[in-house]
Amino acid sequence: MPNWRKFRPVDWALLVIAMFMPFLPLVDHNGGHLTVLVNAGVYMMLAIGLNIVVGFAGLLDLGYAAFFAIGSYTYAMVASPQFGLHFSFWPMVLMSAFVAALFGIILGAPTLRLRGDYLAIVTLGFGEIVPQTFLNLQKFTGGPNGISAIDQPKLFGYHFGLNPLPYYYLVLVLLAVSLFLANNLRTSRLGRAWMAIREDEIAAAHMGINTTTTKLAAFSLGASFSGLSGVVNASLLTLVSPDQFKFNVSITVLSMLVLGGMGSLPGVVIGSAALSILNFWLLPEANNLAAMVGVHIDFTQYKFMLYGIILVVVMLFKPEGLYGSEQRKAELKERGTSVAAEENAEYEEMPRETVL
Amino acid sequence: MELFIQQVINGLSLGGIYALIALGYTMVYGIIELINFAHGDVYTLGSFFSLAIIGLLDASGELKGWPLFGVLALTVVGAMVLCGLVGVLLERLAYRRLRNAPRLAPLITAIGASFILENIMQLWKGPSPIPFPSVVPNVVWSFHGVNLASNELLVVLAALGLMTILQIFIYNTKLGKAMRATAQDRDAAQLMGININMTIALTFFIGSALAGVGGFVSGVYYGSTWFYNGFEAGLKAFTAAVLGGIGNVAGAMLGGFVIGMIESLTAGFISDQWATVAVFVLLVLVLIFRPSGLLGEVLPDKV
Amino acid sequence: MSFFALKNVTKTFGGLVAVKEVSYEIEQGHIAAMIGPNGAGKSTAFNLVTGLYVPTAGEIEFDGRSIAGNKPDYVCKLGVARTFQNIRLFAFMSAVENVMAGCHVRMSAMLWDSLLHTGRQKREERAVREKALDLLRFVSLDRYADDFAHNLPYGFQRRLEIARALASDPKLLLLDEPAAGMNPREKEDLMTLIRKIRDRGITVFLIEHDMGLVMNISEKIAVLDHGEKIAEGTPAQVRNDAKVIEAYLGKTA
Amino acid sequence: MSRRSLTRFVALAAIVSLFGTCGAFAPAQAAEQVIKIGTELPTSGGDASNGIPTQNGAQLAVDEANLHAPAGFRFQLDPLDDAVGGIHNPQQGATNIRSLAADAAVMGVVGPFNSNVAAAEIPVSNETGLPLISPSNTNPTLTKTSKYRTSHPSEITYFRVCATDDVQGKAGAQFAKQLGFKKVYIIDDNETYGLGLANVFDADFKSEGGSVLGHDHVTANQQDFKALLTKVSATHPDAIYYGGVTVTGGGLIRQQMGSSGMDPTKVPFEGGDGISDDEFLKVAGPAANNSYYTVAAPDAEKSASAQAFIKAYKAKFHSDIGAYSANGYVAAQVIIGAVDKAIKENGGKAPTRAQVLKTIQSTKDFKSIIGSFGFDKNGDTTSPVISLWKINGGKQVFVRQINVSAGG
Repeated sequence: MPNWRKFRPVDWALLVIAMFMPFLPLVDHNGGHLTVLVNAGVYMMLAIGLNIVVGFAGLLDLGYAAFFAIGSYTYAMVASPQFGLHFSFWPMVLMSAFVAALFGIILGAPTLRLRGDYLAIVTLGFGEIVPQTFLNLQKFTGGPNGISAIDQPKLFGYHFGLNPLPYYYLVLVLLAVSLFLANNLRTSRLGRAWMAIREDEIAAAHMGINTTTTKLAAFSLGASFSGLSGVVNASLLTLVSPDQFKFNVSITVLSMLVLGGMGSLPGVVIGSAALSILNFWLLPEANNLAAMVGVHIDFTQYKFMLYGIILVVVMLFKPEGLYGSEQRKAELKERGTSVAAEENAEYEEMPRETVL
Repeated sequence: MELFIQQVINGLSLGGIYALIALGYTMVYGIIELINFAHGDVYTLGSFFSLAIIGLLDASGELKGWPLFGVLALTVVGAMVLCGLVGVLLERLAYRRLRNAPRLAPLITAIGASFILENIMQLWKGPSPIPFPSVVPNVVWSFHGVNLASNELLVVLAALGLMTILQIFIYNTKLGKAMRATAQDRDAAQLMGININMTIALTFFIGSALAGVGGFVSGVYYGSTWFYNGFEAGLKAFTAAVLGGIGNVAGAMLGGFVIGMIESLTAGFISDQWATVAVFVLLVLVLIFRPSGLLGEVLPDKV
Repeated sequence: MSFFALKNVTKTFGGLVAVKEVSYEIEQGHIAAMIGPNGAGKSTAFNLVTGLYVPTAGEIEFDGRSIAGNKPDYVCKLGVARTFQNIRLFAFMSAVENVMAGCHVRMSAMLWDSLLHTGRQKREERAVREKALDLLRFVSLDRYADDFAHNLPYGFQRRLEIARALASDPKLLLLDEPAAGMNPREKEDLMTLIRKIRDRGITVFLIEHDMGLVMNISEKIAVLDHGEKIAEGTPAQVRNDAKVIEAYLGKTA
Repeated sequence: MSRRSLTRFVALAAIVSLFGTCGAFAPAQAAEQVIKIGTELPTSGGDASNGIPTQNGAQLAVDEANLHAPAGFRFQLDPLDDAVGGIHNPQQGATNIRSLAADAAVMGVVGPFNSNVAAAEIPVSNETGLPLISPSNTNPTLTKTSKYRTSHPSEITYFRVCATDDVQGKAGAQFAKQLGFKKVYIIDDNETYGLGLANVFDADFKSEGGSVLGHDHVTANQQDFKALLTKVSATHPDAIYYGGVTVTGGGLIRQQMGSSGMDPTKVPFEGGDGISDDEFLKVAGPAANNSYYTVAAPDAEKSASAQAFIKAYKAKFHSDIGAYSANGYVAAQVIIGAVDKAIKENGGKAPTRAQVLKTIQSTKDFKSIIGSFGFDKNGDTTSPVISLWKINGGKQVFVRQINVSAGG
């Protein structure tokens, strides 16, 4: 249960918007707009998942899109003409989350002992390998064509089809569930352990926290959220192909986190909403406006430049993001030499055999 | 057999380019423990600057003898200085403020900086590969069915030569010693009167200048450049630096050659489409099983 | 088997011998200390006990089993808790959260409970918070329960670190220079606190520079110099040991 | 403003803009007079060199249609871009189609340009009944199987005015044989279009009696092709066939051949329409000469009826037409023609999308600058034309064109 007294005005505003969202389709019947919102919702779910890894546990995962790919392909392979299998959507939502989590463990188990920045690079490498492997394994994945004609969900005999409306509600429900679960994690034994590891890994280990399994839990739980979003994404698009899961997806999600505030759930919501609006609406709209006055500038082209600027400027001047937690703010603002940080570095440099 | 030797030559040349980039990674990491993610893009900038300088000098491949030498010298030095300045600027604007922040922070700004540089380059020269004029005459020698091009020699010699100069600089000059001292213990170095900011800036300058040479050499070698080259080349060069033992100059060189070789041999004898995967799998394996790299010593413990 | 014992423990780093064949036995319920000049290998010895380092040779016994080479989290689970020479609190967690994190190892909530906040999890969280507040009261920090650890004064941070260590219900508590940086008044309080901890039935093993404090509260002292144990005994014995005097004051004295 | 209140302000601004979005999402006040023709092409980044000339073609058709539009109606182009970060993106494409479908004023769409984008768009088009006419998608499975028509398998809503890869690959194989190639090495860029084309060429060239020395796939964003080319060189091919586009490697492969033991003047290069752009000439440089390629469209410059179009295009856009400008123009004309007809049938009232779709489905003997054609039962052109080109003296030179409709 959230602590109402701690609510800031922005929290109330978010709550009001959240309450309004289910009624939005009554006002706006435009399928294109709903599709945009569904896409934004998928990204928001990705951001919630990555936030567990980066925000809660402090592990920089630059290959998050790989898990998104794994989730999408898992569903695509068993619910399309690819192998003639047509598994039902609902169990596969859980199954894909599970498979993604499993890959989180497979990747995490050997690599999570690495120091933070090496981990970032390894995950980045993983993020490059996975789509490339899906591309190369043509027999199973359809190669560059990907897998198409993916099945849509059915609920009580109602076939979702390609109408974005049911997906809209599906995503809303999944988002609500994701936020609920993520918030529960944050305020639990596990969440406290993540925080402790993020603050001082060596002290955490001495407090009886098994750093390897705790980090692994963050990694695989984070991955499972991308599995969820992958299934929704695959069924609405009816197509998965390797080029949907490139590095820029990972960076987009990371930018959302950084902008909103790593570790803060309202921050994640704000960050992903803001960048989705920018992506799907503001930039294309700016193009049209410019074209109307006869200027042909393609603003969408500057999108990644903008992400770059967001990453740099936010980290430099407001590292806790637009709406970061007080804790994260203090943590990231830390100037001067922090003893813990120094000792951590020292600890990381210790010879292998002596490290946990 | 000829084919194998030919692929080794390809691999060494490719590796030479990775090595030149890896030197910068390893220096910067050695001194402030930051993976300068934007370093690969500084390398690409090197080829862009070279292109611009060649364009200014209007050297379209007709030059010979001293004029040619002059143009080349100007181009290389120009690219080095400009890239060096970009490196210093990066450090000043994006990293310095975060020197004592958690490691995550400067790594994220580094990624951001990389995206910014890529987009600037895309705006500057467009989104497609750009031809690079053949300013350096390319001579091909043939022995028993194996071809060796002077360009290939150029890449390898540039890498080896610069590495040697760098080694001498680091171990035999005052500034080099200041760099090593800063790398080992920043606070102690400061107490000894070393200007930390200057020393770190210098490291960025040298590392980036070497990437600038890499950019020029790769332009000559491939006859083309592209705003996006730095992303993958940078990643592979980082792999090279880690493989060789991060912080170790000779290791970066060795790592570069090994990575180049693996890529070429995979492409030549297995399949081109698995070459990149092979390199990244190697990265993961090295980090897991030998994070100190081939030449990296197990660091002395500070107890 | 004794309650706690270092048996011929050696640790080398490369060519450097940090700890050389050190043996030291501590009885349950005692306050024992280890002293020695800087760089004598005391902290390394602690790190060997808590599993941060693996001994090059030798055995470490605790509570009827050999713990050498076990990982820190496992050693903690067995009942060894510690504080650090340079305070290592979770700087940006509140004091009470720090102590609650210390309870981690004695909690049973599984992933499932954490995800869904089951009734069991809620009850446990409430109990753990109560326990943490109790411990804060024990070290007289209950007024600062909601402050970031980082914002507490130095002496308070030392006490908070002790509370956090106690949260894991240890049988053996290792204190790494607990009095460093304290004024005489604070040292007095610390001595009282250490005795109170011992009275709870927890064995205390401390490293300290402050002779006054060590001589005052320890029942047994070992002296380390250059990684080797040069003396062992009661405070009185150690005080009069020629080797110890030499190690502290130099040969010419 | 204090720091904290600034934070709040920024956050609130974000929320206000969220509401703003909702407002903007309200149905646009449809001016009944406007009939929109959408275009869905990659118009930014590296793909812009394909998308923009095609979009310009459609723009021209709309401009011309407005000169004699039915009374009370005005045509308007609604151009959308499916490139994300400079590369065509299926997800963006599908989203675009959905927003176009949501706009009742849109009667049809010219696009998409790329086959993998089409794979994501056809299901949406099929579900919403929005006609989609591609100027350039050449992947055969898009039309020849019903797997993309997920909602109404028998309803055709996706059409194309260009020949498919099975036709193009076959023409490429025949072309190769006529050029005297006996042994070729095939390289493709491992993308939907490139791989598909290369596979057809591979099979057809073999059945024409040629031998394929090897078939490799390259990786996107690759700069170094020397190892691959060294391997190719060792097999001594008569020519290299490349399935793919310039940006994914076509230009660089050709350019690096020289330094990998193959003289570009002696080892020709052949490809599909993916290397028909000017970029290829730029990137490959002098090595571009002695290259051959097929285009799944007639050479507009050679057709007398197209001269007016070319003139108008140059006058308006101050540039030469692209390989698919004429197709974009014709695709738009097909939609406009269907709209005109529907308005006539309705006695001057606004047409419905279903009407327009029906008319497009029954297109027969449509006279256009790319010849007279109709759509078959799958939505493919009944008159696929392949033109053959070579590069000589740094210029693209038309060789001849073949109509493959008879041959099948």
